[in-house]
Amino acid sequence: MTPVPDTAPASGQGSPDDVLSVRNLDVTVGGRTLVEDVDFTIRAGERVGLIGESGSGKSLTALSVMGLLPEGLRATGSVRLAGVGHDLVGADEARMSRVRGKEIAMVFQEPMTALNPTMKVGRQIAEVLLIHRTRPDRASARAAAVELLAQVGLPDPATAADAYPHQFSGGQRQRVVLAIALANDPALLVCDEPTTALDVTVQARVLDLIVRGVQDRRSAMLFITHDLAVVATACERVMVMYGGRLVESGPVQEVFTRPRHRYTQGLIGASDLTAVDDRGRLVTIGGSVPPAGQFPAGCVFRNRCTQATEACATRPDWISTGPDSGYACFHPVPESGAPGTGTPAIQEAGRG
Amino acid sequence: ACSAGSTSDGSGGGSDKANDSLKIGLTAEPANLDFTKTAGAAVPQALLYNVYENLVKLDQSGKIQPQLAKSWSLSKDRKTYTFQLVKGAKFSDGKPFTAEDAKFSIERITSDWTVQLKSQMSVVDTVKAVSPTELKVTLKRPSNDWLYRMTTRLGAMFSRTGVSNLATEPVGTGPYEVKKWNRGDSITLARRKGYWGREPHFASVTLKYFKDPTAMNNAMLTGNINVIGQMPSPDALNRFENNPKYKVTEGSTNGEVVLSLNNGSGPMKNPKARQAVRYAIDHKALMETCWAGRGKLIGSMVPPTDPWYQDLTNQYPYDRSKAKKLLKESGEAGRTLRLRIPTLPYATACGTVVKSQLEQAGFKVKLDQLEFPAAWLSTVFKNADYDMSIIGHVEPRDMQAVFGDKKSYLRYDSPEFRALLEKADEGNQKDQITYMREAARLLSKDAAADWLFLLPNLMVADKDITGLPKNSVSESLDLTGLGRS
Amino acid sequence: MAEQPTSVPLATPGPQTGPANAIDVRDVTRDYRRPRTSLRHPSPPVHALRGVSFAVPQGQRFGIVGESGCGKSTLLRILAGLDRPTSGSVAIDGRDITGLRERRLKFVRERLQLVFQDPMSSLDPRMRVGDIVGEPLIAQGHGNRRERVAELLEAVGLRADAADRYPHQFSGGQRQRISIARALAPRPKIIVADEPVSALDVSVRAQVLNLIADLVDELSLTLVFVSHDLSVVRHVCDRVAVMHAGQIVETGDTEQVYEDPQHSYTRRLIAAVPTLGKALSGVSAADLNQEYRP
Amino acid sequence: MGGLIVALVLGMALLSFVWTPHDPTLVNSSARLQEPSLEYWFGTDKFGRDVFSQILMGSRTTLFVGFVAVGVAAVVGVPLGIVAGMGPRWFGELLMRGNDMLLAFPALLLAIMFAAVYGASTLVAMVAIGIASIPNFARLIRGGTLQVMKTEYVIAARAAGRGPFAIGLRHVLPNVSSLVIVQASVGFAIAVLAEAALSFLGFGTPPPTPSWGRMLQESQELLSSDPRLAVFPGVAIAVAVLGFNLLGDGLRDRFDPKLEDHR
Amino acid sequence: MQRIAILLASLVVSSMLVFAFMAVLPGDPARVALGTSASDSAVAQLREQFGLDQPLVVQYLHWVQGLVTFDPGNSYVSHAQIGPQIADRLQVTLWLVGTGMVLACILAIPMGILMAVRHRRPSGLILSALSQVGVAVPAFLAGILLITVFAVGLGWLPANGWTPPAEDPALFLKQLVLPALSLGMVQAAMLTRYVRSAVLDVLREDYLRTARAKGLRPTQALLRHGLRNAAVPVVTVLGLHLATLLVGAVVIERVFVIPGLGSLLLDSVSNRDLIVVQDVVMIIAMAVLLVNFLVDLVYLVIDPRLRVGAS
Ligand SMILES: Nc1ncnc2c1ncn2[C@@H]1O[C@H](COP(=O)(O)OP(=O)(O)OP(=O)(O)O)[C@@H](O)[C@H]1O
Ligand SMILES: Nc1ncnc2c1ncn2[C@@H]1O[C@H](COP(=O)(O)OP(=O)(O)OP(=O)(O)O)[C@@H](O)[C@H]1O
Ligand SMILES: [Mg+2]
Ligand SMILES: [Mg+2]
Repeated sequence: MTPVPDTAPASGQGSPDDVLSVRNLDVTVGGRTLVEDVDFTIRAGERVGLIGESGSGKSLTALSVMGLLPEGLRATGSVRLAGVGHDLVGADEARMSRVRGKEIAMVFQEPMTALNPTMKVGRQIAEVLLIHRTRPDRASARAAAVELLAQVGLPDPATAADAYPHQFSGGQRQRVVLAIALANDPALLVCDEPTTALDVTVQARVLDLIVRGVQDRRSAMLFITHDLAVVATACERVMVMYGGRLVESGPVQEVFTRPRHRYTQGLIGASDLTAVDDRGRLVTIGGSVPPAGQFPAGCVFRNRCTQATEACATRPDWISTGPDSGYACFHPVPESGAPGTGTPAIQEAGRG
Repeated sequence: ACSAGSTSDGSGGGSDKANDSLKIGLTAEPANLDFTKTAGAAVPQALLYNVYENLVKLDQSGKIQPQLAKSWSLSKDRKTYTFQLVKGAKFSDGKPFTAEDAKFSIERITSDWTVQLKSQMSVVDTVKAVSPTELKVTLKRPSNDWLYRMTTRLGAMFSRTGVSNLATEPVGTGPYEVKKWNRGDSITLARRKGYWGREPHFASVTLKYFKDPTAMNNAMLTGNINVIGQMPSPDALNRFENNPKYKVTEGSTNGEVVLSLNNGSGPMKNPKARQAVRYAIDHKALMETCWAGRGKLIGSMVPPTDPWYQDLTNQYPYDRSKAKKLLKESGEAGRTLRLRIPTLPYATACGTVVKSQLEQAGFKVKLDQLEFPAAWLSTVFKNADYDMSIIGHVEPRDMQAVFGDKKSYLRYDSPEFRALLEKADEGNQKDQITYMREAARLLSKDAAADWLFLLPNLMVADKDITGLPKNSVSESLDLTGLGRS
Repeated sequence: MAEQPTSVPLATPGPQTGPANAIDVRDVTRDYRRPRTSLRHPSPPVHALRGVSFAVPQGQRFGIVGESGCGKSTLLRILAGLDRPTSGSVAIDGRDITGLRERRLKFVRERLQLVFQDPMSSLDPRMRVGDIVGEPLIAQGHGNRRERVAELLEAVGLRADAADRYPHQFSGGQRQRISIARALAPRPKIIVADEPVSALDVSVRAQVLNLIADLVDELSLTLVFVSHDLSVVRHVCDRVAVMHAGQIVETGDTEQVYEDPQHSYTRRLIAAVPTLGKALSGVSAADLNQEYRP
Repeated sequence: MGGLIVALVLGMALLSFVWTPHDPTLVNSSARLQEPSLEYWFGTDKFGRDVFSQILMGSRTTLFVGFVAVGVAAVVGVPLGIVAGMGPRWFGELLMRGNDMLLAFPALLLAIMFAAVYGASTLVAMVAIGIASIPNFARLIRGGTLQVMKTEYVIAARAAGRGPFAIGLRHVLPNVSSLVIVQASVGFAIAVLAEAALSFLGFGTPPPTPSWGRMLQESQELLSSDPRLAVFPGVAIAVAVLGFNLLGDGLRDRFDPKLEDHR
Repeated sequence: MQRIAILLASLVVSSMLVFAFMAVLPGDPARVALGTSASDSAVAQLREQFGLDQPLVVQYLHWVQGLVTFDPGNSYVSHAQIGPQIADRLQVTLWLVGTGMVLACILAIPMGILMAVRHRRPSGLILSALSQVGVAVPAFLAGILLITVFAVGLGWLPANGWTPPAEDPALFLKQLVLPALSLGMVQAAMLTRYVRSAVLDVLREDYLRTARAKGLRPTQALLRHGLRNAAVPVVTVLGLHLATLLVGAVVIERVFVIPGLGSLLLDSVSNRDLIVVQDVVMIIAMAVLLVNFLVDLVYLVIDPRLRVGAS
């Protein structure tokens, strides 16, 4: 049942260039499986997006990598980070705390609540430098914090360092969070919907900063969003997730122009507001995401898929189509299929 | 064997007279120290005979003894008393005590006192200081009672220059003076230097006040106090009786616990109903239940320490069926009696029992608890807005005060009774006893009230404390005789 | 570009258009006072709206775009008679509603209804769906409630037995349908939607947008559609007003504004929108942001 | 768990209306201080009254106390909180300032003052405690109301043409009701404790009505010789308070929206 | 500052409330002071002496003047000066309540945190159950039990009584232990629950997750980022409780025979020493208002969002 790894050299622990390799990741809570058999690798300097509808398990995947799953949830499988001697899954807090904030950093969705409201932002940034002893003392850590604030484009960084989070707008706060995340030049930056709560202009700005931040540091990035356009803008590679499983992955150009999985095809269709049928209606995916644990067995998408057949009741194997790409579907979109053309695979929104 | 660093809780004093101290637990703290304007037993209990002295005092058996008067004589017409006063007595403000002070003190009662008791001095006609050591008091009519009253707070001798601040700074000739008053907690009396009489054993006596009986017992048990002056929870006595560290004394008091009946209005105006009440109450069981069987059943307003005491408990023996019959005959059976008791331990306990016993005899009783003193005093005592109440009348020889005045809260109005009292007061000592007995009998027969029992004088003390007054017959808690063995 | 979704003629907006306008907003300002923080100085007011004027003819789909905090919600509240402008006037179907008392606003309540952004918080969690949808009917004293509720639920694509369930038993998209059903209950002529799809997934968003479009067509409603997402407005609306800091900086036909923005702010806005197409043709994050830099 | 205990107390109170093994106020001098036996399940007190019967009857006092205190507090506090939350801002501020003022008179203080004026009685004490708990309710409910008023469903209801009264009744009240219920069960516990304290001080339930607090006070002097007398009412109080607290906690968890998601 | 104005206004209104309430107390203070048997003329004389014959407004102003100048005059009943008396009593009660509160905090804060951090583990549940039981025990019962065990039973500590610290520090401490403990333990049980829920709330906050993502261990994250934020609700509760404690101590004062403010209040109520009652109630009200004012200020220290003037 183990899908073929999406990286070509399937043997060993991957190439020396791999920053993150996730193998057979499962997340369970009291018997229910929320994330199942997730397998992927991110190389240095690579920006990988993770998309999917709400409830498909994107955040849980990210949190498993960080070792920050909420209480009660359990991850199994293996998550390895280059330069870290142990597996991140099942590592104790003491070990994880040495990795977090230094080797991996994370930017969360809600900039309004992600910062401690009672601490000056300068100190919050300096803290991450002091914890990992990247700066010897408070004074130098503070100087570094101001420098970081300047890098994320906050005007008057010295004053900003002495302000409290509530004195910033949402976009500015997200930039502070980004400054914290980038402070120790992490090998991997995980972003969970970092711009969803922001206005477009601010989003553009923050995106730019994130991308430049990781490029400058040659960090790897895992970028979660449900906005395909954002992924396409910020990432080189994309993974599509549904029902707790990866259903397709590949270079952005390829996946978004020639999706293979019916779910990917549906997502692309639904997000394209310019593609309408003759009655001026948008294309949609029928039905809705089932609650966790209630996805159908076999292909998780089959109850919403117009192409589903008997065969879909068994779990589709991962079909590798390239070093970094592949999909898991019995009835893939034919190679020639183009996006947004209202192929019969995509049904219209029904009324009633 | 007192060490220099004697523990401050006062128990390590031994018999070193120079600075031996004593702590006594009491229940009712005075509101102020001025008994000329403040009613209640708490002030004289603390101050009389200790801070203030009288011309004459009452001893343990109820006999009148000399104090500031060495001796006295009564004229033939029984109207003039001549007192020979001691020499060398001094007030705590340094002024010597003279007949002039005595005259001042007695005359001041009519002019300055505000408490109701002062009426007992209205028989005084003239007071004359014959010499610094001789005082002549002439009464308007012969009165047996007057000299007795001179042993109470009414006879306290004040300094002519020391009455400006009675509420906080009492000035007397006694062996102690008030050293410190921690309001809400304790009053400390200190032995005076240069007291004219025999110096008391204890250099200082602290009167500690406990509202909570259990707290007082605990204080005793943990050595925080040396004496419990009045035991408010007789049920707890066995803790001390079975313990060799303590001794327990039981004596008599003047405190008749009266089930007061409103003779003036309401269902209790009906004599038959009152009689029914008296029959309905099983006094023995009651005393057993609410005062652990301590005390004495007396059946009248006279304690055994008074010369005219007689046992009247047989006049209305407990008889529930008779009570029911009388109640029916009275026609008051259907009415609800308001038993309005003060918030005092014995009243609460007795009230519970009385209610239950009366109900078993067919009465309907509603129990109200009125906060003591303020609410009870104004509702029951002043306005007589009640049918029944329970209160301990602790003043000495108070039959006259409680029943001899038709305006008193019992509203007992009997000319016959009043005539008997008058005769008793004016006659010779033998007449007095005869008439007082007759009066008490009449009162009981009329069922003017029911006398539940006489409060016992229960004291607990460390084993080595001596000279504890067995009976409490005067208004004073006399500290002068206390010592340590 | 796909075809124009409607064929409603482009009415010329303007205060003078007369009674034909479903909505007429003239020079509306709204100041909020912050709580005083000092005894001596009153705190400076927040100018949420500063002189907004526009008109929406009957049957038009009118979009309003702008960033968070630019005053969109305030404007809608004033349109619905839920808030009063500090100055200026609002007319619904030619009737001035400014300064009317609550009791006199009945006709607004019948004619204009709202759909909100958050499909959870806009439905009372302790009411059954039937009661939620029927609420405007009770408030306006309509009879035959049960039937009408069933009819409405059907119209938005829900089963009639949904009426007996509670909102939390529905998915986000279904909740938004309930919200739309409620808005349609009193047979309004105007629907005002405040970011109705911003909280939804792309797949659900498409369903809800289709539903709104269908209903507007079928019932020939006037639609005021607020969003921060230009592409949504572009899909739904004929005309668009771009708001910035309490003012309308540009109004025009959607396509025209989109293709040829006049105001610099509009240009910035449009440039910052990421689209799949742009991205696939190589527009990077830096490019989106570049436009923003002065 | 909490519900179970509360049901037990409720059951005891109901039972006491139809049956107690003995008359709880009957003084029986011949049966003083009896150890527990078949006849007297919990023994007798120094008046020879049956302790078990008194505990049963006492549960009535306890519930009465809770109902009056919580009733007064809720009947005044809830509408006050809702009005303060729905009305104009200055009005709410004013009400809350008044509320703060009431906070300056803690329950026991108010109860003692009331008892001094109107005499000690359970009702008076409880009304006082109720009044003193008004701020708790009002504050909480105002907070809840402000939150509810910000929700879009209230705006929707206004847009639907609902008047303030209907909104208060149909939207605000049901949505703050969980707060009310939680606060009420906690208020019950507070009232029971306060009654015990007041009875202990002699300002609470006057004799002979059985009350756990007074039983405890009466048992005090016999504590060393007969701790049983203190144990029964003491445990009864603790269990009842525990029951109401647990009920409150349970309800809070039930109503907590954060936890609702996982149901 | 606006807050100070509100504080002052609250004080004025409270004083009016107190005065009005006392004015409706039945029972003529002068008569009560003199006892039931006093003559009418004596009563009238006393009324005049204390100004009770004057209009209420004048009495009120007079009273307020007394309060403001820290010279509330003399009691009707004891004739003693009220000021020093209240000062003494207040001192006693403050020691008691203060120590109780400190004890409560020392016990409750670590316990509450522990309970929150381990809220799913058996140790947390046991602590939680213990605190539930603790909350259910009336303070006076705890006091009685403590006395029975440690004073009467074991004889380690005095059962009751009070000695000012200046007089005999050792005895003072000995006598303070049990009452402060009985007050503190019950408070601690209650406080623990608030600390627990405040910490639990904070534990769910995003910024705590951020802190852990920075590389702080859960405990470090809680200590550095959580506690300060959890302090806001806890401080509120502390403020409110300090107020109730001032009065709640009355029961403890009764059990331990401590001459504090509470027993002065009870005594004065039963003696109808109205002016003292009035003053004590006012002092308590003032203390409560003041504490809440301070709590407001503490908020400002804890939570920068509440500070004004920030842009
Ligand atoms: N603590 C938890 N306990 C139980 N189920 C959980 C928990 N956290 C998340 N889930 C469930 O796991 C599934 C996946 O959640 P996840 O947060 O990863 O989704 P997502 O893809 O990030 O969605 P979104 O776009 O809404 O953030 C959801 O169905 C969610 O309900
Ligand atoms: N009740 C109020 N009191 C004070 N200021 C307010 C109030 N309501 C809104 N404002 C302010 O008015 C401005 C406009 O608010 P509005 O809610 O209309 O914005 P919006 O465009 O709808 O934003 P969003 O996209 O976030 O909903 C904001 O600066 C806001 O802070
Ligand atoms: Mg997520
Ligand atoms: Mg007598």
